[in-house]
Amino acid sequence: MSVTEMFSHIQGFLSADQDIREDIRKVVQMLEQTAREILTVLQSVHQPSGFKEIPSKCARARELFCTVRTTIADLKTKFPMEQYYRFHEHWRFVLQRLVFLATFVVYLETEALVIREEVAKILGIEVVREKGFHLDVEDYLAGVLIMASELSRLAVNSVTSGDYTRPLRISNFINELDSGFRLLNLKNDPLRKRYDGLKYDVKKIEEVVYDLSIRGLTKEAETSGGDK
Amino acid sequence: MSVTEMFSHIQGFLSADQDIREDIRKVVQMLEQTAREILTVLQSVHQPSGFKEIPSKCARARELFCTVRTTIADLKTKFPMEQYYRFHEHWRFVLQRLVFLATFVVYLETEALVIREEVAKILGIEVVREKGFHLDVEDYLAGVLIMASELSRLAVNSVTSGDYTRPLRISNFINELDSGFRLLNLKNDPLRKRYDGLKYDVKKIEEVVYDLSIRGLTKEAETSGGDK
Amino acid sequence: MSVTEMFSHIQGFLSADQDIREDIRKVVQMLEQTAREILTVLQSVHQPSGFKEIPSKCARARELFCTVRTTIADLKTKFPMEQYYRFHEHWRFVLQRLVFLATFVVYLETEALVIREEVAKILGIEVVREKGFHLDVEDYLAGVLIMASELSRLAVNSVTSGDYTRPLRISNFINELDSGFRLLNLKNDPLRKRYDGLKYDVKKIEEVVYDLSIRGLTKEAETSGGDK
Amino acid sequence: MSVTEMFSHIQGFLSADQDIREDIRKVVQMLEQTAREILTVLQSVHQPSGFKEIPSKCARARELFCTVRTTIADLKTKFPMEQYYRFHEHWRFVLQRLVFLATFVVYLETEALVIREEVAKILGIEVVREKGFHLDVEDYLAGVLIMASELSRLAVNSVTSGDYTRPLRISNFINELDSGFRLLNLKNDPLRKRYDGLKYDVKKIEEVVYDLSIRGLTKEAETSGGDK
Amino acid sequence: MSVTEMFSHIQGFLSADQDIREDIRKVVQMLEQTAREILTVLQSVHQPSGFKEIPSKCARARELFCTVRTTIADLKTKFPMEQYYRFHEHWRFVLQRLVFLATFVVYLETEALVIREEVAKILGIEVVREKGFHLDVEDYLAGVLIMASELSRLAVNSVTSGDYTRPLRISNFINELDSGFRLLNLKNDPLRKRYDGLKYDVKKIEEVVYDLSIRGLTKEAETSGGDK
Amino acid sequence: MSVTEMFSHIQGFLSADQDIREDIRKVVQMLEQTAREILTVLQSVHQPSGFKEIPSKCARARELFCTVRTTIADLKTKFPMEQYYRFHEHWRFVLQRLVFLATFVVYLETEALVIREEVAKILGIEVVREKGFHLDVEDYLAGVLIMASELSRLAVNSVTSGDYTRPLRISNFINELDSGFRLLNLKNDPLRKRYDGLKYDVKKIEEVVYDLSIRGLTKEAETSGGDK
Amino acid sequence: AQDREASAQSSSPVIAAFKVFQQELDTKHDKHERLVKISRDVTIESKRTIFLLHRVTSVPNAEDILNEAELKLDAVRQKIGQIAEELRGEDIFQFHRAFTGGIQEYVEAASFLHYIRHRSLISLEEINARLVFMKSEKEDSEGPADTLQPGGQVLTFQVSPSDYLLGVADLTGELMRMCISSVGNGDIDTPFQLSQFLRQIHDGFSYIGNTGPYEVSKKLHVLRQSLGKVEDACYALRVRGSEIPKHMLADVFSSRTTHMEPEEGVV
Amino acid sequence: AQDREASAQSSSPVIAAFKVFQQELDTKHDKHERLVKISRDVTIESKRTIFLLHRVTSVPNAEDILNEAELKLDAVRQKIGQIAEELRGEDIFQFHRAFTGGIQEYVEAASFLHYIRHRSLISLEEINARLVFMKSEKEDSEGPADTLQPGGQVLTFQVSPSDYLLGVADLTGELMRMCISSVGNGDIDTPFQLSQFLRQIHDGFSYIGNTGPYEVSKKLHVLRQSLGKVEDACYALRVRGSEIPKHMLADVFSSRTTHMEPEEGVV
Ligand SMILES: [Mn+2]
Ligand SMILES: [Mn+2]
Repeated sequence: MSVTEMFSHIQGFLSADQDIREDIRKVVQMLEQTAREILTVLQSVHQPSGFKEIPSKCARARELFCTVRTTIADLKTKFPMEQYYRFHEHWRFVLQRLVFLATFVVYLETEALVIREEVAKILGIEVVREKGFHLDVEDYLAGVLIMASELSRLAVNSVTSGDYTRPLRISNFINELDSGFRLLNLKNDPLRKRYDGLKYDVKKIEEVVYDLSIRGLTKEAETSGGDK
Repeated sequence: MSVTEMFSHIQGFLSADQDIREDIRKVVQMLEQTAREILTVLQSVHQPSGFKEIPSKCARARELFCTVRTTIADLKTKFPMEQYYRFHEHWRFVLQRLVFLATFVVYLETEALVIREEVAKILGIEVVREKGFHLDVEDYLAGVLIMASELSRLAVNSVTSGDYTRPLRISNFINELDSGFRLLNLKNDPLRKRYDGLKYDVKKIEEVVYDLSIRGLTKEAETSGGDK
Repeated sequence: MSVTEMFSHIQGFLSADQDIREDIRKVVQMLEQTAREILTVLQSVHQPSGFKEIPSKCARARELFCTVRTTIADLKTKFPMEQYYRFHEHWRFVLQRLVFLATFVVYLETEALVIREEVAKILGIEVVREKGFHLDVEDYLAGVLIMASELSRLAVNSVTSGDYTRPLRISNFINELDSGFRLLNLKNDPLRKRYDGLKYDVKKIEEVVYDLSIRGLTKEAETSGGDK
Repeated sequence: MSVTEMFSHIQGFLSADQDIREDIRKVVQMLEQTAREILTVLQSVHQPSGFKEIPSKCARARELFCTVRTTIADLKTKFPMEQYYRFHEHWRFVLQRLVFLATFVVYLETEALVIREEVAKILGIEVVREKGFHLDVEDYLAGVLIMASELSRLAVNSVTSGDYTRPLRISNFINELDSGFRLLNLKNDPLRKRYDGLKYDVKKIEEVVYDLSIRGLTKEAETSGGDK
Repeated sequence: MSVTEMFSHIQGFLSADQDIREDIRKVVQMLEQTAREILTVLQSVHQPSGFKEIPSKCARARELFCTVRTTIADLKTKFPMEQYYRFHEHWRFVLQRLVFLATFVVYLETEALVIREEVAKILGIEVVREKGFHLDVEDYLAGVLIMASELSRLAVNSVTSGDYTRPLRISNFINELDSGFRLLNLKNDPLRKRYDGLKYDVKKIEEVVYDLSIRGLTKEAETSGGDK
Repeated sequence: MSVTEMFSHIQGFLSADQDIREDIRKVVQMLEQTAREILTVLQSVHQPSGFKEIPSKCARARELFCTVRTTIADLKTKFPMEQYYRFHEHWRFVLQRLVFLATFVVYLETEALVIREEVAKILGIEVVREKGFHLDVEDYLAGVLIMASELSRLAVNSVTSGDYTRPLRISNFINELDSGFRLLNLKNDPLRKRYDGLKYDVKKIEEVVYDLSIRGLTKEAETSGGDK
Repeated sequence: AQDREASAQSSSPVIAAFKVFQQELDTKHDKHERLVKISRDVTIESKRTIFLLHRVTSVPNAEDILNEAELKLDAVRQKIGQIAEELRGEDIFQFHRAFTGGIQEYVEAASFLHYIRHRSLISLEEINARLVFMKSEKEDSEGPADTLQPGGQVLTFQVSPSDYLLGVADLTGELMRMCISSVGNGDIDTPFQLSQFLRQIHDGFSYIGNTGPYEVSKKLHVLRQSLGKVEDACYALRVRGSEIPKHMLADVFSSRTTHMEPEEGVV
Repeated sequence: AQDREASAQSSSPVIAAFKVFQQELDTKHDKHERLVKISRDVTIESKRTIFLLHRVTSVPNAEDILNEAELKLDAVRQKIGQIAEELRGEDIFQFHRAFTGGIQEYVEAASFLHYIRHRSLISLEEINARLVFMKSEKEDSEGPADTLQPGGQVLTFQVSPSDYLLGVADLTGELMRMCISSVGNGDIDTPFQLSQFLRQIHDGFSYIGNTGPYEVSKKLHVLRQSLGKVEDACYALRVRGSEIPKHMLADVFSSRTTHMEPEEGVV
C-alpha cells in the first residue's frame, strides 16, 4: 500500500467520522428546539398565576418528552453505540438540559428527587452503559444541579405569588440534595464548579425561609393548612 | 501591463479604501460623543429625584436624537451603500448603543417595547437592507438586551426612590422579553452571550419584586392607587 | 404587534440568515476539497521527476478549475450579491488559496505574473465589485504572496532535480514582485504580515542563485542552451 | 574615531542609562514597600471595629505619606527631569497605587474627592509637567478609579458593621464620580478598561442602598441622627 | 472646584494629548513613505547590474534624505521637545529604518561605519538629548544592526554579480562591528535580540568568503587587481 | 502567633530570599562581563592571522579564568550550598557559557575534549554535588554543544586561512562527540534542542571536508606536512 | 567495520565518559518520574480530604469527620514520607517542580483541617513538625540521628515558604465555600468568624504583595474574589438580621432546625 | 441530633443513591489515574526507543540496534496491554484523553522502527496487528474467544486513526533529524530517499487538510518546516555534488571513512 493510498484510506475514516458528526449535530439541534419548548412551558410556574396550572403544564411537558424520546431514538441510529463517548460532547449539553427538565417536571409533580433510572426512562435511554445510549452519572448530576438553581428561583417567586409553604419544602429538599453531593469526591472540573453554585442556591432559599420565619409567615402557613 | 503598473493600479484601490475608513472613523467618533451625551441625560432617572423628570429628560434625549440623525445622514455619504457590511465593524458598536438609548427613551415614555421599524425611524435609517443604511436584526436585539440590563438597575433604584409599583411593571415587561428571546434560535455568538446575561436581569428583578411582596409593599402600592 | 409576534417575525430573519450561512459553508467545503486536489496535483512539481510533467499537471489543474468555476457559480446563488461582505469571511480563506493555485498554474505555464483580471476569469468571478461576486484586491495579493513562498521552495527543488536555470528566472520574477509590493502602502494587518514573509523568500532564492554562481553552474546553464 | 572607540563611547551612554534604571528601581521598591504598609493600615477600616479608628488610621497613613514624600524626593534626584517619560513605566504602577491611597485617606477624612493638585501635594510632586516630577492626568484618574472600587467594598462592610448611613453617602459620591468620567472622551486603553469597571461599582453600591431602603434602614439612620 | 468642573478641565488635557498624537501619526506616515522610496532606490544594488550604479543611487538617496530632513523638521513642531519620550513609540520604528538607510548609503559610498553624529546630521536631528529632537543610542544601534543584515545579503549577491573582493571587505567590516558590539553590556531586550541576529550575519558572510577561498576565487580577485 | 505575625515571619523568609537573589545577580553580572572578555580574546582565532596566535590567546584566556575562579568563589559565599538548585537559574546561562569557553580553550590547546572534572577545576568548582558548588552534567553538556557549534565555524574559517588539515581533525572530533551524545536519553527539553543543533554542525563540517576532498586538498595537506 | 565501532565504543574516553553521563541522566529522570507519580497521589488524596471536610458544616458528628480526615492525612503524610525518602541526600530544589503541586494541595488540606479544629492558621512550623518520619534501618545509618527508636532513623520533609503560601492561598477558596455552606445551614457565627479570618489572610497577602514568588501574585486575584463573596455573605446576614432585634436572631435559626426535624422521618 | 443525621443517612433514598454515585465516580476516576500513569510510562519508553534508533545512522551494526529497539517496543506493548486490560469492557473513548499521549508516542516509535527496516510507512492495520495480547484466565472468560492457547483470552487494543495520524506527524520530525544525521555521516542515498518519503507524507497531510482532527492541522506547520529542512539538505548535497562527476561522488564519501580509520586508535 503506497503512502498516498494509506492517506486516502485514513481520509475515509475521517470523512465517515465527519459525516456521523454532521448527522448527530442535526438531530441534536432538534433536541435543543424541543428542550426550549419544554422550558417555555415550565417557565410559567414562576408567574403568579402559574401555580394552579402546574398539573396541566407538567402534562404538556410530558407530551413533549414523547418527542424527545423519538428524537433520541433517531439519534441512537446515527453512530455505533459502543462509541458513545467518542461523540459525547455533541449531546452532553442538551442531555443535561433534558435531565434538568425531566427532574423539574417530576419535582413539580411529586416534590421528590427522581432517580437516575426514572430520568433515563423519561428520556427513553439506558442507565447501564453496556446496554446502549445511556445517562452518565455526571450528566444526571449536572441536570439535577441545574434544577436546584431553578428551585431557588421558584422559592423566591412562590413568595411573590403568596405561597409561603413551598419555600420550606424546597429548602428541605435542597438540603437533602446538598448532603448527597457532599458525599461525592468530585474531581471533574465542570461538575465541581456547578456544585459550588449549589451552595448559593441553598443560601438563597435559606434566606427566603428566614424572611418568612421572622415575619411569622411560616407558622401562618402551617396553621392555615398546607395546600398540599 | 507591467508588474509595476499593475501594483500602482492596485495602490489606487488600497488608498481609496483607507480614505473611506478614515472618514467613517471620524463620523463614528461624533456619534459616540452624542451617544454619551444622551446617556448622561437618561442616567438621571436612577437618582431619587429623577422620576418626576422623566418626561423632560426624554424630551431632551429626543432632541439629541436629531443630532444623531444628522450625523448618520453624513455617515451614509462616506461609502457606497452596497458595501454596508464591508465597513459594518466601524459603527456596529455605537449603533447598538444608540438602539439601547432609543429603546430606553421609548420605554420610559410608554413602558412598551419599541419595534425595530420605530427605532430605525428614530435613528433616521432603514429597516430593509435593500433600501440603504439599515438596522440589522442582530444590532437591534443587542440594543434591546442592553436596555434590559438597564431596567434591572432601574427596578432596584425605583425601590430606593420609594416607587414600589414600577418594579412589578418592569418584571412583567422583562418576562415578556425573555419569552420573546426564547423563541429565537440564536447561533450568533456575541448575541447569544448577551442573551445569557438576560437571565440574570430577570432573576434580579424577580428578587426585587420578592422583597416588596414579603414586606407587603406591593399591596400597599395597589391600595394607594396605582399610577398606571 | 405583540412582543411574541415581533419575535416570531425576527426569528424569520435569523433563520433565513442561518440557512444562507449553512448553504455557503457547504459549498465552501466543496471548494476546499477541490482546492486541496489541485494542490496535490501541483505539489508533484517538487518531485525530481515532476518537471517534465509540468504541462500535463497544469492541464490537469486547469480541468479541476472547471469544477471550481462550477462550484463558485453555485456559491453565487446562495446569497444576494450586495451582501458579499456580510459573508466574506466564509470564503475568504479558500478564495486566497484558489488565487494562489491559479497564479501558480499560470506561472508554471508562462513564468509570468497573472493579473487580477485573468485570475478572476480562471475562477469565473468578477473584478469590479459592482458586477457581482468579485475578487478583492487584498485576496488577490494574499494569493500572490502564497505563490511567492511556493516558488522559493521550487527554486530549491529545481536544483535538486538538476535544473540550474530555473532558479535564476525565479529570482528575477520574485525581485520584480518585491518591487511591486514596495509600491503599496499596506495598512491591513494580515496582508502586511504576509508581505513581511516575502523578504525571506527573496533572500532564500538569492542564496540558491549564489550557490549556483559560485560553482559556475549558471554559466554552464547558459552555454548548454537555456530551455527557454 | 575607530569602531572600538565609538563603541566604548556608546557603552558609556548605555551604562549610565542602566545605572539610572537600577537606581530608579531601588527607590521604586521602597515606594512599593511603603505603599503596601499604608494599604495595610487602611485595610483595617473594613473590619467591624475599624470605623471608630478611621481618624487614627488616617493619621497613621498621613505619617507614612511623609516617608513617601521623602522617597519620591530621592527618586527625583535619580534622573534628569526632562526624561520623565523615558522612565515613566518604572514608577507608573506604584504612583497610581499611591494616588489611590491618598484619595482614599482624604475620602475617609472628608468624604470628598481630592483634586489632583491636592494629591500632588500629598505625594510631594508637581501638577504642571514643566515644573518637574509631576502627576500625570491618566495616573491620577487611574488612582481615583481604584479608590471607587475600594469604596464599593467599604459600602458592603459598613452595613456589616451596622453603619447604615455611610452607603448612601458613598452612593452619592460615586454617582458624581461617574458623571465626571462620562465627560471624558477616553481613548487610552488601560484607563478605559478600568473605567468600565466603575459601572459595576456603581451598581453594587446602588444595590446596597436598595437593601437598606427596602428594610427602612435608611430612614432609621436619618431619624437616629446621622453621625455626620 | 466641583467634580464636574474638575473633569471638564481634565478633558482639556486629554483632548490636547490626543490631538498631538494624531498630528504626529500623520507626519510619521510621510516619513515612512519616503523611507520606502529610499529603500527602493538602494535595493537595486543587489541586482547584477546594480554595482556600477552605486554612486548614482547613493546620490539619489541623498536627495531623498532632504525630504526626510524637511519632514522631521515638521515633526519637531508637533510637540514640546521635553516630551520626546512621551511620544517616542510613534516614530521609533521609522527612525530606526532611517538610520539603517543612512548608514547603508554611507557604507556604499565609503565602506565605513558612519558615526552617530553623522547619521544625526543626515537626518537633521541632534545627538545630545538636551538640544532637541535627537537620535537615541539604542535607535542608532538598532539601525546599524539592520544594515549588518543587509550587508550579509549584499555579500551573497556580490558573488552572483561576479564581484569576488567585496565579500572579503564586508567580512572585515562586519567582524569589526561584532567586536564593537561585544563591548556593550546590552540589557535592553529588543536591541539584545537584534544583536543576537548579528551572529548569523557574521557566519553567513564567513561562509561566502569560505566558498570563494576554497575555489581559489579570492586569489583571482587579488591578482586581477582590486577594483578599489 | 497571630496571622499577621505569621505573615511577617514568612515575609522574613521571602526578603532573605530576595536579598540572596539580588546578591547573586550582581556577581553573575561580573561573571558575564569576564565571559564576554574571554570570548573576545578567543574570537580572534577565526581571523586569518589568528592561528599563529592560538597559544598566546589561550594563555590570555587562562589568565582571565583566574578572575572567573575568584568571582565564582565570591558567588559561593552568597547562599547556603545545599540550596544550589534553588538559585540555579541565575547562573545556569553564564555557567554554560563558561564551560563552552573552557572547553574551547582546552580544545585549541590540545584538540581533545576536556572532561568534566577538568572543566570544573578550571572554573574552581566541584563535580560532585555533595561537595559544594558543582558543575551539573546538563550544564557541562550544554557548554560542550556550544563549543561544537563554534568548531563548525572554525572549520570554515580554517579553510579561508589556508589551513586544510584542521577541518579533518575537527570532523573526527565532532563525530566522536556526536557518538557520545547518541548514547544519552535526553528528555530535558533545552538540552535536547541544543543537541539537535549538533547535527547541523556535523553536517556543516562534513561539507567542508567534502569540499576539500573533491579538490584533493586533503591529500595536499597530508603531504605538505601538517603545521601541527 | 563492526569492530571499528566496537573498539571505538570501548576504547574512547569520550564514549566512556558519556556512558557515565547516560547513567547519571537516567537516574535523575527516573527519580523525577517517581516523584511526579507520588505527587499526583498526594494531590488526589488531599483533595478528597478537603471534600470530606466540607461535610463538617452539615453533620452533627463533626468529630467523626475530623478523625476520618486526620486518618486520610496520615496516609498522605506516608506518601510525603516516600517523597522524603526519594529526596534523601538530594538537593530538594532540584526536583521541586516534580512534587510542588502535591505539597501545595497537602498544605491546603492540612490547614483546612487545622482551621476547623482550632479556628486559626496553621504555621509553617506546625506543618513541618508533622512531616518527620521514622525509617527502619536499611543500608548505612548516616550519622547518629537522635533516634527515639533504636535502629530507626529520622527523615524530615521541609515545606518551603512558597509552597506554604500557595497552599494557604488555595485554602481561602475552601474557606469561602465553607462560609457559603454555613450560611445555608443557618450558622450565623461561622461566616463572621470566617470573614475576619479571611480578611487577615488577605491583608497578609497584600502585605507580602509582589515580593513573594510570582505564582502567589497570580493567586491574589482569586483570593480577593473569595473575600468579596464572604463579605457579601456577612453583609446579607446583617441586612436581613437587621429586621428583627438581635437576640431573636439566633432563635430564628435554631427554630429552623427543630422545625425541620419532624419531617425528616417522612422523607 | 447525632442520630438524626445517622438516620437520615441510612434511610434517605437520596443519600443511598448518592452513595452509589460516589462509588461509580471514584471507580472511574481511579481508572483514569491508573491510565494516566501507564501512559506516562509508554511515552517515556517510546521516547527512549526513538533515541536509540537514531544511533542507527552512526553505527555499523544497525541490526543490533533494531533488535534492541524491538525489545524495548515489546516492553511498551506490554504496557499498552495493561491499558487494554484496564479498558476491557469499557468505552475506550471515555478514557481516551488519559492515554492518547502515550499511544501517539508509541505510534511515532513503531513507525520510525518500521521505516528504518522497510523504508515504508507502517499502516494503521499493521500497528494494530501488534497490539493483540494473550491474557491467562482470571475471573470469568467472557465468551469463547478463539484462543490459541487454552485457558487464555485475546485482548486487543485499537489505535484510533487520529492517534495514528498524530503519531505519524511527529514521526516526520524524527525523519528530519535522521536526514540531517545521515548527511553528516556521508550517507548520500538516505537523504534523497527521506525527502521523497517525507514529501509523500506531507502531500498526504495536505490532502487531508483541515478535514482531520484539530490537533493534526496544528502539527502541519512543524511538518512543513521539517520537510523544508530535508529539502534544503538534498539541495546542498546536489549543489556540492555538482562540482564533480557523479560517479566520483560515492568515492569521496567512502574515502572519508577509510581516511578516518587509522586515527581512531589514537583518540
Ligand atoms: Mn482547593
Ligand atoms: Mn518526537
